[in-house]
Formats: sequence, structure tokens, C-alpha cells
Amino acid sequence: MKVDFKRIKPYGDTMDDGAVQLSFSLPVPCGEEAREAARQLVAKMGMEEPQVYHMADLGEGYTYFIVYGKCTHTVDFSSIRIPKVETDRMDFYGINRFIRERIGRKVVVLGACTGTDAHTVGIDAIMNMKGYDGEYGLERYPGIEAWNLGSQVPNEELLAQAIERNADSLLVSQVVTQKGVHIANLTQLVELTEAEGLREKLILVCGGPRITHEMALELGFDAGFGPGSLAPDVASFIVRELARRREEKERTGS
Amino acid sequence: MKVDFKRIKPYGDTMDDGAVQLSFSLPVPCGEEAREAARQLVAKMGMEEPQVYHMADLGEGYTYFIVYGKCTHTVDFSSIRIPKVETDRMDFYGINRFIRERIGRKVVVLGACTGTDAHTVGIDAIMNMKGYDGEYGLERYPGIEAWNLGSQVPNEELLAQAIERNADSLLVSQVVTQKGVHIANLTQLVELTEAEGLREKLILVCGGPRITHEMALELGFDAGFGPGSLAPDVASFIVRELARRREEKERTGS
Amino acid sequence: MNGKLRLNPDQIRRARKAAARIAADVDTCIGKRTTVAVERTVLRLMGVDGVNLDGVPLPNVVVDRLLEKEGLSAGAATWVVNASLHYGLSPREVAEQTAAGSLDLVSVPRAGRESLLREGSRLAAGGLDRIAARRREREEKIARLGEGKKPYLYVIVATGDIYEDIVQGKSAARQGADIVAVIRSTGQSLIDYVPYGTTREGFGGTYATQENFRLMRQGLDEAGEEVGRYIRLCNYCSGLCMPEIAAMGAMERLDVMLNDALYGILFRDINMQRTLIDQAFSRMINGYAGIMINTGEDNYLTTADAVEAAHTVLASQFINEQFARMAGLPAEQMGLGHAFEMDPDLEDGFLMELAQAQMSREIFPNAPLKYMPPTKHMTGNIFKGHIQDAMFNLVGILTGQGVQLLGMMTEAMHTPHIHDRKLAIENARYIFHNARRLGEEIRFVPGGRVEKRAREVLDRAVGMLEEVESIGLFAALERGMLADVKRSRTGGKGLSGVLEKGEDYYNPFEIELRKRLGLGGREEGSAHESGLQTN
Amino acid sequence: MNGKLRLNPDQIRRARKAAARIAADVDTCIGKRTTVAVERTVLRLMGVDGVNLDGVPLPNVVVDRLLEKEGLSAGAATWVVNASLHYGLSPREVAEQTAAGSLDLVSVPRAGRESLLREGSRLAAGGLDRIAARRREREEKIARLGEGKKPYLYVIVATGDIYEDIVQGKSAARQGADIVAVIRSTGQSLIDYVPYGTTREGFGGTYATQENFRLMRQGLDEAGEEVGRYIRLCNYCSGLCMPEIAAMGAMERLDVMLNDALYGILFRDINMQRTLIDQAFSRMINGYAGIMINTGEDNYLTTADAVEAAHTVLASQFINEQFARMAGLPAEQMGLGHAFEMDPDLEDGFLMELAQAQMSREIFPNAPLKYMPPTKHMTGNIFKGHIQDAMFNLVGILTGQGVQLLGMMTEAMHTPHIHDRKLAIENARYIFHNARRLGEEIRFVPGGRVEKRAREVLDRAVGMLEEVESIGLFAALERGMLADVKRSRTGGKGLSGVLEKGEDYYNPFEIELRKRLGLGGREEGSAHESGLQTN
Ligand code: B12
Ligand code: B12
Ligand SMILES: Cc1ncc(COP(=O)(O)O)c(C=O)c1O
Ligand SMILES: Cc1ncc(COP(=O)(O)O)c(C=O)c1O
Repeated sequence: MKVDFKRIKPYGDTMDDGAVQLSFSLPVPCGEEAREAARQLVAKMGMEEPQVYHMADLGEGYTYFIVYGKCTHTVDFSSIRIPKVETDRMDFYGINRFIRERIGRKVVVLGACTGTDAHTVGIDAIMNMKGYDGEYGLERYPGIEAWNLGSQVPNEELLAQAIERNADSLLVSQVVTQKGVHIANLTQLVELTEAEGLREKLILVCGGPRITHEMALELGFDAGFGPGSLAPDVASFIVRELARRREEKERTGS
Repeated sequence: MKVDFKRIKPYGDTMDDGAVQLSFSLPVPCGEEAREAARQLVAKMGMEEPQVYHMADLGEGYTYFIVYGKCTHTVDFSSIRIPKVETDRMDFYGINRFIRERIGRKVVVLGACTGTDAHTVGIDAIMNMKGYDGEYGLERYPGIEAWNLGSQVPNEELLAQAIERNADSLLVSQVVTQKGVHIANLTQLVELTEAEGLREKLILVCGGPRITHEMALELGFDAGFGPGSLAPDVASFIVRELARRREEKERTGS
Repeated sequence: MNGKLRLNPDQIRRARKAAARIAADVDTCIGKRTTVAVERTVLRLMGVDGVNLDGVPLPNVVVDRLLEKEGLSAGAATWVVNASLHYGLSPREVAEQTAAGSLDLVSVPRAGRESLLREGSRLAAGGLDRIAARRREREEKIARLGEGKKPYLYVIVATGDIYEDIVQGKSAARQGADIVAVIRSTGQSLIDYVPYGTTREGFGGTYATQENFRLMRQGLDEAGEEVGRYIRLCNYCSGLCMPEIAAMGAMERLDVMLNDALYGILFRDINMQRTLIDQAFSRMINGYAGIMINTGEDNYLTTADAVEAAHTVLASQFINEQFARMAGLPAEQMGLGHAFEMDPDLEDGFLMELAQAQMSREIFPNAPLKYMPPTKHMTGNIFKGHIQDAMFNLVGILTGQGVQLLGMMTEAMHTPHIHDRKLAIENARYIFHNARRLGEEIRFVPGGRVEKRAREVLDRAVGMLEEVESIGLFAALERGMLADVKRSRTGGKGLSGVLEKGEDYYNPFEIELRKRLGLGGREEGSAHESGLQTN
Repeated sequence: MNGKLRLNPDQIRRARKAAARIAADVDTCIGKRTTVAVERTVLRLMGVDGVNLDGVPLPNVVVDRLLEKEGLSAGAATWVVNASLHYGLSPREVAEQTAAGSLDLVSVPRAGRESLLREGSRLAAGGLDRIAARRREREEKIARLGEGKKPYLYVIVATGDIYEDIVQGKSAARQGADIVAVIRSTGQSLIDYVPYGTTREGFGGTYATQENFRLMRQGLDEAGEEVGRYIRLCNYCSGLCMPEIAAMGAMERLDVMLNDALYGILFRDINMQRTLIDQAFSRMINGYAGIMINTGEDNYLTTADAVEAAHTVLASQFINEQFARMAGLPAEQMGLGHAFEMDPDLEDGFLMELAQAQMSREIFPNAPLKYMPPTKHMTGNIFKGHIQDAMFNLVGILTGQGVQLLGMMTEAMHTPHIHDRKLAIENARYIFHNARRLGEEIRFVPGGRVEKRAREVLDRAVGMLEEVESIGLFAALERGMLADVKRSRTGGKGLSGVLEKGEDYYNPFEIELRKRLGLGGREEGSAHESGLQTN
């Protein structure tokens, strides 16, 4: 089965058959007209032979559909390049050695679930002593002074604490994303740090199940970490970035 | 929640949010590039913020995805009109009365699963004495002489039997649809009847889970019946069509 | 009978006894205090509602004013009833004039104690009669329309927009839902007032307001008439406004209320003293209104491991049972929480879930247990998630749970879309119907894995409760014994809203509620002696 | 022990006895006849393969020539071995020359009977030794690689293109499949020859050819090495070429074969005499090759109602057991079919499914039962379908089935897509692992619904078998007693391929197989006396 990586298509059981499953609701009453609307919609998505396999009346003038179709679009897989956090990942020992040798003092890191978000499991996974998935959290790192401020921390308070503790890096967790509340919240933090003139000094890192590195960069953060991230990923990034900034400062002599 | 029926969109929990769920596989190895390919593909379908929520390695260089996105397409629901079998549905008694009064002789109907198709449950549902879903099958109708030839009947044989029994109508069931085998099979039957000069004489009806009336018309049939059809639907159509043709013939005097 | 699991009744008795002591101990300590929320509730129950020109709710305006003037330790009722009497105004008018600045509560000439108490108790009786009327209304509707079979199908709506919520809730009712819960916006539990009026913009949920309650109640009543089944409405009285929301729910005929101080302490970092005081009053209101409470111990398993921490859930259920009992809430209204939260990839994990659900059922035979679906181990794989939910539903019907909080296949993604709920209901209906009487047909092998697991969880819960009994609940929370979360006695939100009751403290509603609920006074300390014995 | 259901052992004994008589009765009648397919099989086992210039397989060319010349009643071996001896050619060369027209089998001078038999039995031994070697190969691989736990996860591939099938099969193996079955194109079972070579164009399945078998075997062996688990390959020897495909499977080390004359009769309208004769020979081959057969009574529930007709499945299992036994196929290779096909919307239907699956398990304790998933009541609602499959999987693990034919959520739509299979495997793995030992932990209440349902099905099966015994299987089929389908003794496809054995009939493979399988001659009629007693 030869694949043309310049033009890949969905696959069901025959190369390039385009098989795609969809489901959605429409705000129309259940019936043959609704079925046709679903077909037309899926056809507009570029699907041939859209087949409505299931239609259910949700009441209140809404209808649910399960549809299959054959996608006509293709993607050039051969040209895909992914922005990733560009840091060689070190382990616990490597990171602490790096701090001793290249930084020479404790790195101060503050973490929090900000805004009204109370989902601490993610940030705890990164920071807590006992760690997560077999990896210790930052609190266990001798080279790191880690402060976990917990949940529902207003951006203003996080920043006040950052100033008080002379933080090198802020770790912000955002799990609730409904209606883009995380975007607004993360953006506000960047604006606040800029207003305080602290943006240069701080390494801003965010994370959460819907966070990607790409999105984090767009929002003005230095890095973003999604599902499955562990303390060493984050720590490696922070310490290298810190070292890089210090060395750059020295070089430019500012 | 006001709906604009000229521009309907999928609905998740907020009018016009466009929420659509998709799943499909791509012939690419699992990894971040694969995830991006899935996102790009879904974006090409006209979906904003495509989010790959699940990605699984299928081995052999294939990857499976579950994706959500926000559909930007809209459909004009207000202009949808559906071709339906244009017959007032009569019941068992009405049909038999119609035959007595308007046709005046037994209507001869032959049914079969043609080609290599052996799925008889559907055609049996329409024809068998005991019927289906509370409706008697055609064999029970005093006004109808019904012959169920069973499964795997070659088109040639069906036609030979039609000639022998002087049939008014052929009922063809097609359930297996893989690689379009039903299309080829149904098309061949129409061609054969035409070649034999019988097309005018016969009312050609097909049915099956993937059959629609629209498709049947396209293939040159007189009607098509999908899931949920029952004997009275089919019989009503046949007897009215028969009466119509006879009356037309009388009128045109041919 | 000692049930399918042959649980040791002595252990159950020991657990209840320890829990009763724990609750009594807390009660002694909180009995001397009141909170701003309790006082605002008193005002609401007297009919105070509305907002001032800045949008601040009148109960807050009045209570804040009294705090400022150092009058609150006497109870808000003392001043408002006094002003009422003096000016011949309704409490609401008194509040309005206070807000307008035209009336200064603390400087109104004081009426005699006796007439104060007379007027207070008249107002309390009136307030509670209104609630009793809503309760009767519910009973009549259920008698007329009927209701779903147990386990009730409980679904959430959480669009953030009350009008969308209504659409989703009515659609769910048509699909077969028995209870519709409106989730609150993130953050509401931390604000020290209840927003006012219709709201259309929340995050991860919709603001709980009295007007939203009314609109949703109306929508579900309509749907209930059409489907011929009473549809229950649920909301949340946890957080800083716990008793106020309880009062609002009672007035708007809600049927179910999430109500748990421990949840607020552990998951919202609300001060423990504050919320335990609030809880005591709120449970009386819920109890009197015939509202089923739902407790939140199921949440422990989202931060702690579900296999390791199962006994903490049970221990917490025992404590919550005693708190409820002390507030006069009958077992039939105790929707004690537990959950199906083990890693689905655990070998024989299903056996443990089954054992635990059966165990809860046997230990709390009269409580309509609230059974929570898998959430923590739900992933973006909606297909796998849907069958995790099916297994959860199977345990629900097998063990006869009271309230089945339906899992959604999209749990790891978003608050439910309209069809997520449909599929979840379809899932539960299929399993419940197709395996309806399976529980009657099976027995567990004596000495087998299922029995052993139940015994182990019970034994560990007894151990834990006796330890908590010896150190007290506050200390236990400080040590992180629940949910792996540590909270300090004076930390968290809302402590500033706690105050010592003065000598002259007066809360006519508490008095009237205690009377109507048949509760003794708080001081008696009799709770030390015995726990509630249900089997 | 009499199991969890307390089934009556006398009833089981009665059923077996009736079934044994039914099978023996059929055997007597078919023992006197052979078929074109049996004769082609003899040729294939002697090494005849390939096609002529028109693409007709050589076994067909030779057998058709012999039919024409009226020599087939002596058995194809008689002529081919004779020509072999005479010209010093291999049977394959004889066939090639016959096809080329350069050799006329019936006019070759006849060797003496004794040397004919000697050469015939030499060829038979050689042919069977090759099969025995493939069997040992399987055993060695399993010993080295190991295999999946039971119930085996069985999935189908059915793309129509053998190269796509290989991709899908290997992918399935990586997901956890234990058995991969390649479904055949619609219509293949009705063609009276086996297509030759690689094929890439089938409908609803891929043609069964020896080359396709080889390619798929190779693919699964590769996958097996990589995943460290022996992956079984399954195909179908039902239909007009039943014994030929059995032989091809034996030579290409297939592990499982669908093999059931009753299925062909009822669902493909194949003549009953034809396919029962073919079946007897094919089962000897399967038995000797160590191939597990799968029978098709599960299909009855696709045309008849699953609640009403459950006993017909059990009755058919009893009959198939006896047919297998008479062909020397051990219980360990009897994948008797049954299914989970009740309407999911039936109240307490799950209890009946559970009862029946447990019943089959207890009645056939050594057979690796093949348990079929819901198909008939699957719909376009893939989400509901996925949980129907989960409930089916739960019954599978609860009752210890041998082979779990995995249901796919897209059953009502298309033959499985690559990810449908992945989700199906994930479904089964989750349920099997998470509820692995649930069966050990539960007992059914004596006299309860589950026990009653099993008893009722068994009693009705006994009644039916005794009725069939009295009228004979052929008459029972004529009356439509199975699957609601009526078939006549002389109707259906393939009767013209049945012929009486002549006096001089010779089939060295049957003789050698009977010897190696330790079976007596057919004439003995001893089968009347007793049924197989497995418990
Ligand atoms: C546990 C949980 C809770 C617990 C939280 C307990 C606690 N102390 O954390 C409780 C029960 C309290 C809760 C409450 C609510 N929850 Co909640 N909850 C969940 C749940 C089940 C699991 C989340 C979790 O713990 N994941 C495990 C961790 C380890 O994963 P993670 O957060 O992704 O973290 C990893 C990475 O993302 C990354 N990471 C995360 N943060 C950071 C930060 C940095 C700096 C870095 C480097 C990396 C990093 O590293 C981590 C380890 O790899 C999810 C559903 C689900 N299955 O996902 C819903 C969910 C997140 N909750 C949700 C909601 C809406 C709520 C509520 C508003 C109402 C409700 N539906 O219950 C309330 C209010 C909460 C509030 N104010 O924020 C929604 C969010 C919807 C959305 N997308 O907007 C979800 C998706 C459920 C749903 N479908 O409705 N919830
Ligand atoms: C039962 C069944 C079988 C039985 C058939 C028994 C029999 N005697 O009919 C058995 C087990 C033998 C079988 C075998 C096979 N089957 Co099959 N089978 C099914 C199954 C489970 C149900 C079909 C059914 O009976 N539906 C119920 C009837 C009442 O519905 P219906 O046919 O749609 O009929 C209604 C309407 O469509 C309409 N109608 C139908 N015909 C007609 C005709 C006329 C004239 C009119 C007016 C109306 C009408 O009226 C009916 C009543 O409302 C489906 C899966 C599913 N759940 O749908 C697979 C399915 C149809 N089978 C399938 C396949 C591939 C096969 C096999 C090739 C291999 C296999 N996978 O098992 C073999 C070979 C069959 C062959 N040669 O044709 C595929 C077809 C894929 C595709 N779309 O191409 C399906 C979808 C399963 C799958 N996912 O692989 N099958
Ligand atoms: C007891 C209890 N209260 C409240 C909530 C909801 O949180 P919030 O009060 O922040 O809306 C939950 C959620 O699970 C709960 O279990
Ligand atoms: C015993 C048996 N043989 C064969 C088949 C497949 O049909 P066919 O032989 O037409 O490929 C089945 C399908 O379920 C079966 O059960």
C-alpha cells in the first residue's frame, strides 16, 4: 500500500477512500429535511457521499446526527514542521548539576492556578514533592526554590508574590477553557508583567490540557506545556532559558 | 434562542458555536506531525480551532484521531425540499379495495435479493406472510400474487421468471453495498429489462438500508425504499403506479 | 439482614459512633458563632431581596452596614425586626431604606425584647410557611405526574447562559433525565454575595441567582408536564453563600442541592469554621424544604488515588451523615456522595468498584446515595469513555444507587454539549433497563475478592474515624487526611465573615426551624452519646 | 460439579443422545456418496494445484474430465494414482498433462489394485505428513511466543483486497487481536471452484485462495514475532468448496476455520446432501490439522428471534458436536457458535444473555465456544452500538467463553475500518481486564431468573432434538425448524456435484485420516449407540 505523503487522505479500509465519521447537532426539528440539511452541511465540508446513519430527535427543535463521508481534501504531510520546546530534556540530577554549575544560586519558581481556576492536580503534578508519574516535582529539587500558591490565585497576587520572592519564573496552570476564559486570563498576566516592567526578568510558563507551546508563544509566554508534561521538561526549559538570558546579558554588557 | 433558518450551523451548547466531532485515520506514523496533519485536514474542511483530543498508534504507519472543531459552513434549511415517494399510503384493506376497484385482477409481484446478496430479512419483511413490525407482508394480500424468489438470484433469472409469471412489478433488495456492488447490480437489471423491451411494462422497485428514493430514480428505477419501509408503503406505490400507467395507456390509446 | 457482603455490623456501629462524636465536637465549637452568610440568609427568609444602585444585593448592604456599626453579633434580625416594628415597615422596606441611607438600623429606638421575639417569630413562621408551601407543591406534582425510577438519571447543564441552559435542560428531560443540575460558573463559590437577576455569561457554568432558579424551574415544570414525569432541579449551595442559596432554592422549589462544607474547605479553600457554621444552618433549611442534599466526598478521588483513598470517602460519608442528622435532615434526603473513579486499566478494578458501591448501599440503606461517574480517568477517547460510563451505569443498577450522576463521554474536554447528554442518558437507560433486576439475581462468593474489598474499606474507615475523633476534625483537615489536601483552621477564604454571637444574639429562623424539625437546642451536647443507627 | 446454574444432567444426557442419533442417521446416508469437492480435495492433498489456460483450477479440470468420462464414482485418486504409477509422474504432472489434453486418465492402462493402494497410501501419508508438519510448526511457535488469554480476541478483516487485509490484520495484531479472520467475498461460497492466486477485488470480503492464505499467514507471523504472541489466522470452509478450502488451510497453517454445513444450507441455500458429505471430510482434515472449527448456529438469531429461538442454537450445537466427534475432531477444537443477539431494549434481556452464555459454557466445558456479538440490533448509532458490544464483552469474560468475536460499532454500516477494529479491541481489553475475575466472584440466586432461563432453553432444546431425531435432520430442515428457513432435500445449489460411490471407490486420504484419527470405518453404525459424554 503506497502512501503519497504529499497528498494524504483519511483511510478506512482502502487507500485514499477518505473515510471520516462525524457527529453534531443542528437547531432544526427532526425529519427528512433535517437529514438533508446534515447531508448538505457535510458536503460543504468537502465530503463526498455523505451518509446520515443515525438521526435522533433531541426535542426543543434540535436534532442529532451521526454521519459518514468521504473526504476529498488532502494534506501535504511531507512539509509539516512542528514548533517544540527547544530544550534538550535533562533529568533530575542533570538539572541540579546545571544549576550548580551554570547558575550558581537557587532558582526561584512560583506556581499557581490563576483566576478562578481551581484545578490544582496539573500544577501539583509539576511542583509537588511527591511528583507525578514517577517523576519528583520541583519542590524536591535542591537547586530550586519552589512555591506553589495553589488555586484561584488572582494574577495581581501572583505578581505581588513574584516581586516579594524575587522570582525567576512563573508557572501558570489553566484548565478551565470554556468561552476562552484561559486566553483572557493568560493575556492579562502578560500585560500586568509588562506594565510592572518585569517581563524581561521573568520566565513565563503556562500549562494545561488545552495548552500548546505554539499557543503559549502567541500569547506572549516563553513556553507552554500540554498533557503529559513532567517536572524535568519544565525545569530543563527554565534553567537553560535562565542561563541563556544571563549569558546574553553579560555579552551585551547590560 | 432564535434560529436563523437561512443559515443554520452545528450546535453544541451555544447557538452557532459550530461544534462538530470527527474521527478518522491517516496513513501516517503516530506523532506530533501526525497530530498536525489531522488538524490541517480538519481545518481544510472549514473547521475553526480544530482540537485533536485523542491520537492512537494503529501500527503499520497508521494513526487514529478524534477531533473536535467549529464548523464555519452554514446551510439554508428554509429552502430544503425532499423528493419522497409520491403516494398516499393506504392500509391493507385500502390497497386490496383499490386493486379490486381500479385494477380488477391480481397484481403479480416478484421479489428477490439479487446478485450475490443473501440478506433476505429485508425483502422477507416486505413480502412474507407473517410480515414485519406489525404489518402483514404482500403474500397475505388477497389482491396480490406475490413470489419471493429468495436470495442470490441472478438478474437474468429474475427477468426470466418475470416473463414466465407475467409480472407487474419486481422488488429487488440490495444490502451489501461495499465497493458500490449494489449500484452495478441494480444498473444491470435496468439495462436487461430495457434490452428485453420490458421496461415499460414493469414497475421496478428496489430497497435496502442504503437505498433512497432519489438514488433509485437516478438508477432508472421507479421507486426506492430505505430502512423502516413496510409492505403497505410499497404496495400503495405499486398499485397506484399500475393504475396510473393503465389509465395513461387508455388515454393515449396505445 | 447483613446483606450480600456480610459486613460486620459492629464495625458499622463503631464508625457511626466516632462520626457522631466528631460532628458533635464541631457543633459545640461552631454553635457559638454566626457568619455574614447566615445573617444574610435570615434577611432573605424575611423577604429581603433586590440590589442597590451599585448592584450590591440588599442582604449584603444591610449586613455590611451592621458589621460596620458592630451590631451584627446580635444577629441581623434583632435590628431589622426592631426597625420593622418601629416604622411599621416590612423587612424588605427596612432594607431598602437602609440601602438608600434613609434609615440607620442601629439607631432606631429599641423595642422590648418580648415584642421583638413575637414579631421575629411571626416573620419566621411566615417565611417557613412559604417554603412549606413549595414543598407541598412538589409533593402534589409528583403525586400527579409521577417520577422516574431509581437510580434517578442526573445530568448537568453548564452553558454559562441561563437561556441555553433551559433549552439543554428541557431537551435532557425529554431524553429521560430525572434531575437537571445547573453547574455554577467557576469562581461563584468564592464571591461573598449572590448575583442578582438573569445571567447569560458564566465560565464552566451559569451563575446561581434566584431569578435563574425561577426560570429554570419554570422550564423544567413545562417539560415535566409534557413528558408526564416530575423533573427535579438541582443547584449548588456550597461556597461562601451556602445558606443563602439554600434559602433561595427552598423558595424556588429546587429539589436537590449540592451542600458540603468539606468540599468547600478542600476544593475551594474556604475557611473551615466559616463554612461549617454556614452548613449547619443551610442543612436545616434543606431538610425543612424537603430538598435532597448531595455531599461531595466523591471529589476526594479526583486528587487522591481511588484505590488507596476509598476509605476516606466512606469516613466522610459517616461524618456527613451525622452533620445532616444534627440539622434534622432525614436519611431519605441524604444524597451521600461516592464515585467510580478507579483507573480503568486496573486488573479487576471493576470488582472493587462493585464492592464499594454495594458497601455504601448496605451501610446507608435509606439514603438516596449520589453515585458519581468516572471523571479523572476519562480521556479524549470518547469511545472508551462511553464504555467506562456504561460500566459505571452497570454498577449503579446492580447495587441500587439512588442518584446516578451520568458520565459524559466528553468529560475530558468540555462541559456537556446537547448530544453528549443525550448519549449519556441513552447509555444509562439501556443499561438500567436491560439489566434492571441483575442485582436481585447475583450473590457474591463468601470470602471472595468483592467481600474482602468491602471489608477492607470499612475497616480502614473505622480506623480513620477513630483517629479523627481523637484529634478532632479541624486537626484532621490540617494534617491532610482527606483528599490529600491540607487546610489550616484560620486559612482560606471567608474567615473574616465569622463572628461570635453576642449575648443578645437572635435568629428567629433557627429557632423556628429547630422547633419544626423537632431538634433540641444546640447546647445539650447529647450528640456525644450515640450515633444514628440505621441498621 | 453441576455448575452455577444447577442444570439437570439428565436433560443434557438426553440431548446428547438424540443428537448422536441424528448425526449417525445422516452419516449412514452420506457415507455412500462422494462429491466433486471431496474429489478435488483428494487431488489437492496429492499436490495438484495451479490453473489451466482458461484459469480453471486443475483439480476442477481433472474432476470435470472424470465426470464427463463417467469415471468419478471410482474416486479421482483411482485414476490419478494409476496414471502416476504408469507414467512415473507426480499427481500434479498428471493433472497438468490432463489439462493440456496430452493424457486421458480413463484410458491409461490400469495397474493392479494392490500397487494402486500402495501408491495411494504412500501419497496420502506424504500429504498428511506435510499437514502434520504445519501443525507442529504452530505448536512450536505457540510454545516459543505464547498466545493471548482466553477469551481470544477475534476480529475480521474484509477489505476485498488481500494487501489491504494484511495491513489491517497486522494493525489488529498490534492492538491485541488473537485471531484474525479474513471474510470472503459475497458469492464465493456458491462458486464450485476455488479461485487461484492473489486477489484484490472482492465485495464484502476477500476471496479465499491458497496464495491469499499464504500471504496473510506470512503477515500475521511477522506481526506475531514483533508483538511476541502467536496470532491465529481464520478463514471459511463453508460453501461449495468446503473440503478443498479445509485442505488449503491445513497446508497453509490456518488455525481456525468456519465450518458448518447447516450454515450453508440455511443461509446460502446449498444442497443439504452435498454440503453434509463435504463437511464430514473437511472436519477430518481440520481435526487432523489441529484447526479449531467454528460453527454457525449463532446466525440463526439473525433471521429468527433471539429470545424465542435460543433453544435452536443449543440444539444445533449438540448436533454439530456429534458431527465433529464422528469426524474425529476433539472437543478442544470445537468452536461451537452462539450469540448475544437480543433486542437491547428488552427489559432484563441482559439476564437472559448471561444465562445462555453460562449455560453453553457448562454444557460444553471443553469446547472453546465461539461467542458472536450483537449484529442484528446494531444500528447507525455507533455510540449505543459500542456499549452493546461492551455488555457482550462483559458476558464473555463473566462466563469464560473461548473465542470472543468482537463486535464493531459500525456493524450496521460497513465491513470494519481500521479504527473500528482498534476501538473494538480496546473495548474488549478494557472489559476483560477490568472485570477479569468477576465470574469467579458471583453466583446466581437459586430458582432465580437466570437459572430459570437456562433451564427453559435446555428443556426446549431437548424437546426439539428428540423431535428431530424422530423425523430425521433432513425432514427437520424441510419444515424450517432451524432459523425460520425451509430447505428441501433436493433443492439448493450443488446437488449435481453429488454422486454415488462406485464399488471400486477409492479415497486414500479418507482411509489414512481415519487411521491417524483413530476412527473406525463408517459402516459400523456404532454411532447410534451413544453420544459423546463430556461431563
Ligand atoms: C479533577 C477535576 C476537578 C476537581 C479539581 C480538584 C483539584 N484540586 O484539582 C474538582 C472536582 C474540584 C473540579 C471542579 C470543577 N471542574 Co473540573 N475537572 C476535573 C477533571 C476530572 C480532571 C482534571 C485533572 O485533574 N487532570 C489531571 C492532570 C494531571 O492533568 P492536567 O491538568 O492536564 O495537567 C497536566 C498537563 O496539562 C500539564 N500542566 C497542567 N498545568 C500546568 C502548568 C504548568 C506551568 C505546566 C508546565 C504544565 C501544566 O502537566 C500536567 C501533568 O502532565 C477534569 C476532566 C478530565 N478528565 O480532564 C474536569 C474539568 C477540567 N473540570 C471542568 C469544570 C467545568 C469544573 C467546574 C467548573 C464544574 C464541574 N464541571 O465540575 C468545577 C469548578 C472548578 C474551578 N473553579 O476551576 C471542565 C472544564 C471544561 C473546560 N474545558 O472549560 C472539565 C474538563 C470537566 C468537564 N468536561 O466539564 N474539577
Ligand atoms: C442478518 C445479517 C446477515 C445474515 C443474513 C441472513 C439472511 N438470511 O438475511 C448473515 C449472517 C447470513 C449475513 C452474512 C453476511 N453479511 Co450480513 N448482515 C446482517 C445484519 C446483521 C442485519 C441485516 C438485516 O437483517 N437487517 C434487518 C432488515 C429488516 O433491514 P433491511 O435489510 O434494511 O430491510 C428494511 C429496509 O431496508 C427495506 N428493504 C430492504 N430490502 C428491500 C427491498 C424492497 C423491494 C423494498 C421495497 C424494501 C426493502 O425494508 C426492510 C424493512 O423495513 C447486517 C448488519 C446490520 N445490523 O445491519 C449485516 C451486513 C448487512 N452484512 C454484511 C456483510 C458484508 C455480510 C457478509 C458478506 C460477511 C459478513 N460480514 O458476515 C455475509 C455474506 C452475505 C451475502 N452473501 O450477502 C455487511 C454489509 C456491508 C456493506 N454495507 O456492504 C453488514 C452491514 C455487516 C457489516 N458491517 O459487515 N449477514
Ligand atoms: C459538594 C459540592 N459543592 C459544590 C460543587 C461545585 O463547585 P462550586 O461550588 O465551585 O460551584 C461540587 C462539585 O462537584 C460539589 O461536589
Ligand atoms: C459457519 C459459517 N460459514 C461461513 C460464513 C460466511 O459466509 P460465506 O461462506 O458465504 O463466506 C459464516 C458467517 O457468519 C459462518 O458462520
